[in-house]
Amino acid sequence: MTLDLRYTEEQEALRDSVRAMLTDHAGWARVLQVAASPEPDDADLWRLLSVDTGLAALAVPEHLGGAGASLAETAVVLEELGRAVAPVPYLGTTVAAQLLLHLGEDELLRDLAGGAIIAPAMPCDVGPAGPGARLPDVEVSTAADGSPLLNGTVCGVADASRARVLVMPAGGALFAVDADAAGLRRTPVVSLDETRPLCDLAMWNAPARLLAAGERAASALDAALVAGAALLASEQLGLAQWCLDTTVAHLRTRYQFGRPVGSFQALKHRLADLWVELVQARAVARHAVAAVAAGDPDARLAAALAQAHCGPLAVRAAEECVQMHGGIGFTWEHPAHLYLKRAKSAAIAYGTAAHHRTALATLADLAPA
Amino acid sequence: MTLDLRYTEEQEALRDSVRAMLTDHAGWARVLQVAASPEPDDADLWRLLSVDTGLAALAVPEHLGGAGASLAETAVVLEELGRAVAPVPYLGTTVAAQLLLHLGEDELLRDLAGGAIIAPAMPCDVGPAGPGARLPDVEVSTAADGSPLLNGTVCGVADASRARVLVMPAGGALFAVDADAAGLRRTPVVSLDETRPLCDLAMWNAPARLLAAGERAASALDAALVAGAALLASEQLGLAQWCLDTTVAHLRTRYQFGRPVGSFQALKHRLADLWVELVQARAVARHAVAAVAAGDPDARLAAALAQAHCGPLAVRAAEECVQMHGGIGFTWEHPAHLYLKRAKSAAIAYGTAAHHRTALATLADLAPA
Amino acid sequence: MGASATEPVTAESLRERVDGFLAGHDTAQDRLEFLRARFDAGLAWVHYPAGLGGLGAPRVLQPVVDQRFAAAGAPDNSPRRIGIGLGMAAPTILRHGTAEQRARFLRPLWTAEEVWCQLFSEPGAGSDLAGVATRAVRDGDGWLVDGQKVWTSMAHQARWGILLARTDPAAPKHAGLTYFLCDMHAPGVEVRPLRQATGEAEFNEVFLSGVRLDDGLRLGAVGEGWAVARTTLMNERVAIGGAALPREGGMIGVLARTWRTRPELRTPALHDEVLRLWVRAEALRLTGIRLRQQLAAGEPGPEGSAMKLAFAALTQQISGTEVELLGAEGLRHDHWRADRPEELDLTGRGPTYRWLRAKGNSIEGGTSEVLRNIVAERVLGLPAEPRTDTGVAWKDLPR
Amino acid sequence: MGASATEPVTAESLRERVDGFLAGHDTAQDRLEFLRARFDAGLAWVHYPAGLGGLGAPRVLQPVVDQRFAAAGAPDNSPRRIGIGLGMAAPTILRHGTAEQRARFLRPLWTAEEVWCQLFSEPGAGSDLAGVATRAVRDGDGWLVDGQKVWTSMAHQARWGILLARTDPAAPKHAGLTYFLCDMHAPGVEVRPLRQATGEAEFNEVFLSGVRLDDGLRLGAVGEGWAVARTTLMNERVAIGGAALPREGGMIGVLARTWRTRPELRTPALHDEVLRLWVRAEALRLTGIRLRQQLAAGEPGPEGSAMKLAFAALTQQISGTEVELLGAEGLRHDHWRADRPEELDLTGRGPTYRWLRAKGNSIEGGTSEVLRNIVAERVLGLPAEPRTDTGVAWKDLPR
Repeated sequence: MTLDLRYTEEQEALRDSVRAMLTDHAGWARVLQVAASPEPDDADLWRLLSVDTGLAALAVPEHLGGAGASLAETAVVLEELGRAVAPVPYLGTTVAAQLLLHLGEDELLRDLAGGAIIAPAMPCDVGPAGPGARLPDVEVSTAADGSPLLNGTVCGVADASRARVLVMPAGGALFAVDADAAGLRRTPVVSLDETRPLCDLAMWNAPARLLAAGERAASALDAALVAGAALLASEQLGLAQWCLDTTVAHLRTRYQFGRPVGSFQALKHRLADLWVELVQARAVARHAVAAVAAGDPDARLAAALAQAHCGPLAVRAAEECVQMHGGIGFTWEHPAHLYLKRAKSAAIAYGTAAHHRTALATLADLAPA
Repeated sequence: MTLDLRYTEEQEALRDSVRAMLTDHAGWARVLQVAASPEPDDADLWRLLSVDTGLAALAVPEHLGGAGASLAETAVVLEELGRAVAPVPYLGTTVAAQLLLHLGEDELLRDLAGGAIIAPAMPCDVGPAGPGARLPDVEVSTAADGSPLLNGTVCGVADASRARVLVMPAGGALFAVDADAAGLRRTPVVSLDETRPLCDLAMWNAPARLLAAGERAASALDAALVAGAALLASEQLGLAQWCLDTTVAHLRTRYQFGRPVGSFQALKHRLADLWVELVQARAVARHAVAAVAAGDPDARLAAALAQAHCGPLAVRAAEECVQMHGGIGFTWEHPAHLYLKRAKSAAIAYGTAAHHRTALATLADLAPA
Repeated sequence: MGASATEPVTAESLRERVDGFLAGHDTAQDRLEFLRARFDAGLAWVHYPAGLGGLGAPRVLQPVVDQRFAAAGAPDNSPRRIGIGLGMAAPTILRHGTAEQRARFLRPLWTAEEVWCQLFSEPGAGSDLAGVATRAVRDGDGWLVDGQKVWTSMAHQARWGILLARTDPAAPKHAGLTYFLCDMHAPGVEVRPLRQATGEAEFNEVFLSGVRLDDGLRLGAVGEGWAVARTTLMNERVAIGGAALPREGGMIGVLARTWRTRPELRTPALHDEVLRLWVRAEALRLTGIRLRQQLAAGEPGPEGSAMKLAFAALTQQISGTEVELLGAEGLRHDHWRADRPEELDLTGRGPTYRWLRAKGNSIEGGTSEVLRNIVAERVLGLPAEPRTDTGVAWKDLPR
Repeated sequence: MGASATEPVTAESLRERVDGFLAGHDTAQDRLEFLRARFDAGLAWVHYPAGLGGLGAPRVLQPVVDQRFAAAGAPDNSPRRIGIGLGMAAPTILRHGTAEQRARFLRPLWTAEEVWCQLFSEPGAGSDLAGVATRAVRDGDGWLVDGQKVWTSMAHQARWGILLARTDPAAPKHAGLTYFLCDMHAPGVEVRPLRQATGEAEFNEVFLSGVRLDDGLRLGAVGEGWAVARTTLMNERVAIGGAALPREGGMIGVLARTWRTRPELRTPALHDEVLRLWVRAEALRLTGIRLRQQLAAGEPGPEGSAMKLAFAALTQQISGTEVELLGAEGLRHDHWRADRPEELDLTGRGPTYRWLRAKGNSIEGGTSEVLRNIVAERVLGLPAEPRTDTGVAWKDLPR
């Protein structure tokens, strides 16, 4: 199948409006303030993205309160959120929406479209490259009334700190857990990336509702993780683009030795090389969301490829941004460190590049020695 | 054990005299001429190195006609031979000498010290990182008089084209085979590196003499291969140093845009980075020969480390040399291509960097996933 | 400008035109006659003006025509053999040539009756093309040219060459140049094969000794050579060859197949390198697909430069890994004959040939270093380095 | 010069001197008294002149003395805490100071009674140190200093700072500088902590507002500041810390242990990366051993620059790989408190701290970019770039 890897005019218009909104409401000083606060995310910004504009449920069908757009549009929003290192649980909510769509959980989807945060309750590094192996043990028992109860600990969950509902894999099935339920405790984690902080979940007989079991649960989870890996690439792309743009802008105006620093050839060549990688990242990221959106049989490979390429690229872009800003890029008062930390946390989310290359060994039939 | 990684004054003097000799007798025009000729190597130069100066048997004891020096001196000669991409079977002969020393084969060592070429008869990529797995099948049978006969094919042998005697692993033992024996045929191979060309050996009942069998054969072969990998690093070091020096010299005198090309910062930074690797290669290569010469228990690890570092370094140095010379570096009439080809063939000889890293996984206790 | 009296050209109307042409011309007829007729029908390069082989149509419609002719089994004009003419000489003549020059040169160029070569690079002027030293001196109503050019592919087969020469050494380097169309059959033109590290002689050195060129062979004004040459160079970089490859269609496919079919060669530590290269190759392939989609939609971008840079680095690394994977076997070469190949096949011959030839990818057609400068300045908008060579008379520059 | 009347100092004679000193001074006595006495006995830095804490002995013999004192359990002068004084201020004062300045400053510097800091870098002058804008203006028999310095470690504890200031803005940049010893207790000196990406505030900003310095605090002649600063910088780069590490003694050891002890974290594709890093770490360690052997043999070389460049890149990559190996666990940080650490421990705290802090290794003490320039020009002998900033009055430079 030939997938269209370009942006549509509508997507470009969407990008412009999201960028304008984030410029107004998620400037980096604001982001740093939220990151340094005890709050896990920016509740005002989330309200803007969900209740006020409906951007948080772009890919939810209209009859469920969403915008009825596709993941290709969602990915454009993620590019802009990555560009702003915006502290909102957008990615987790989007992945949860994919799960719920697969399961036909219309009521939860309506909640989500209404602004409720719903998050997958898994360690943030679980990805499609073999999630089962990394899923923690959560035990399922049965209450007197026959309803399920969950017991166990899940560490390092992203986007769940203010979630209203958690979608939890346990015992090979999927459950919905009310985040305020007795028997569930969320503990904030001091996180490398405070713009997408983690929390730990502990459950003692937490009441849950079964969403799906067996093959149906497994395939829904898998599809959502593939979508997550694919979508994350767009966030990484936007982040890397900000790093490149900001570094170029700095080097054009920073003078040393009587010259703009950006006229020094060694830096120019490194940034040219970074741009070469970025151009490819755009193709790879667009391909991944297009493949997922189209239900292409290549979607799994496309997502692994996107993470194998875009994860390291975003880290490299952020590292070059810090280095080429010199001392100032290493200070708390400059936003570069927020991008550096987000890039690293994104490189781990939904599986590292190494996990995805390992998966590609199978997907591309390149067996180990 | 603390090994001395510096050069002694005597070694520096040795270097000066070898370099002077090679400047006179192995200028690159001469090397290109020999490489393009049907001759596998430079017989005149070999006579100079063996009969006339005794440099080919530096590490053979004096009572056997050698110079009684150590492998640390041999390595200095190899640096200079690498610097000159000299077309002589020096490395193979040195490795053969190590084998024969382990086996106490005094008579063959005397021949070798007298100028005879003796070569290990193995594919050139066999190294200590697991030679058994790559050794070809050569069958051993017995003649009417009880003496052994060899049957089989060995492809891609270096330094053997003009050898008088071949030291051949077969059936878990080691044999000496007269290279002129009936039943042995050498076929020259069109080689990537015509300064160290390969040949194929085919044997039909070739008469041989048993040198050692069982554990004694295996340990002698292994020790010689460790020595070969360690020594090769010095050749690679010398080659890389030539590439850096020649590139720097070119960039100082080549003008483009009204400036010496060497004043362009992107090239300067790449060469500075290459120098950083080269400085480390010197320490690693000296450490490897010192460890082998001292019989240090670390010798195997030191040799693997040296090949893992110096093999890729030499290739990179030669590649940068070609690239930074621009078009001229890509012509047949410029020596850069000789270094490029030698660097690649050296990166494969005695095992690739990948083989040696795989070996280090065991030696350094870093098990695979 | 004025509104054209004819209908706008569409893909549909083009298909009809081709079908009409094919109805009147047997594809089995004399090749040259067929190609000349196709040119005269405006179906050669449809974006060229009417009368010069085109219809003034959008460039993106060219594939419609080419595919229709190919499907009908029509003879082609050996586009790879005349690549320099098509890609560089033609657009430059079209833009800067006189009516006479366009009429004289474009038709035999397109029909491959006359092969072209490029006489730009010199031993002393590679990346710094504006530094060329080949002199052209007024000689009555013409010019006498003396100098040496290098890296001239097809010179030994070429009828014409596009030539950059210095007409005023006292002017600053960019100002003292003039552009000529050089008669390769003129007395004083000597072509010698130039052998490369691969052993082949793809290229030539061209020695020009008192070569006399009529002033009618000057393209553009005297002293305007640099501006004319920029048209040529811009077109060199625009060219993106052929159709999109399928997955593993390029050099990576060779490596992947070797890895799959020769398990005995695999080294554990090489596995991840093969995977990394596979990722990069597939990323580059998708980049090419996206770029073609943009071009087809009339949205050209600078991504072609990214592809050339990435392609050069990638082919070098893939072929280098393949040679190492093969071990001793990888050190066997097929031959060192000084062949004169006319078409470059990057996946042809053996692994060592591929590895050696790929080294040229980051040098030819603009070195990767020059390309990075261009990307940094024109795409990213980073400032130029301070120049010391632009305000000075060329003859006074250090070299 | 003249022949010295005393015996040449040898390792043996030094050991005897130390033993003699220790016989007369209880290592358990008052720390400061002990250190002052050691200084006065010429056993502080033996290569310094007699009377200034030394004996005019070869520098390579210093470890003999230090080891002897350490073995005896003698108090030390917290060499890491006063590193800037020892490594930068002291050699500069020794070389460029007056007799009074040497006598006044060196003793309390060595005994750690007075901590020093370095007031060189400015927000607008990082890599281009000769571009500093902090002004020093004549004020009677002294100077008035105004400006802002940055990246000043230990400023909050320092008694003195070595200060580079501009005294003639109309002179070319290198010619208009003067070097001062800045009284950090003087009115107008304000020190503010500067927080880094790690959350810590290792460094400070120092604001100088009408700070009055006596002319006796000028080091070297007016306008000679750059030459004096070069002495400081040269000494900064010479320093190679401590003893050689054992195999896996540095950051690589942490990664290797994690790999070994946490098999559940291993990813096949990461194995070769760990091996490559191990190779690089061991190569760098051996390079350090070889360099120390050369220094001990009195053969200093430029390899220290190679080590700084390689070390910065390697620690960044090792720690980055460690974080990824740990996965979600690697994204947990210990705390973001704005601590003010006095000593840098590159293998301390957690993986995320190590990874963040390592980013500073290629910036502090000369960026890797500046160091590559220095290597290319001073070690390899490549030509400098054309300079546009050296012949112009500083005040007229673009910035």
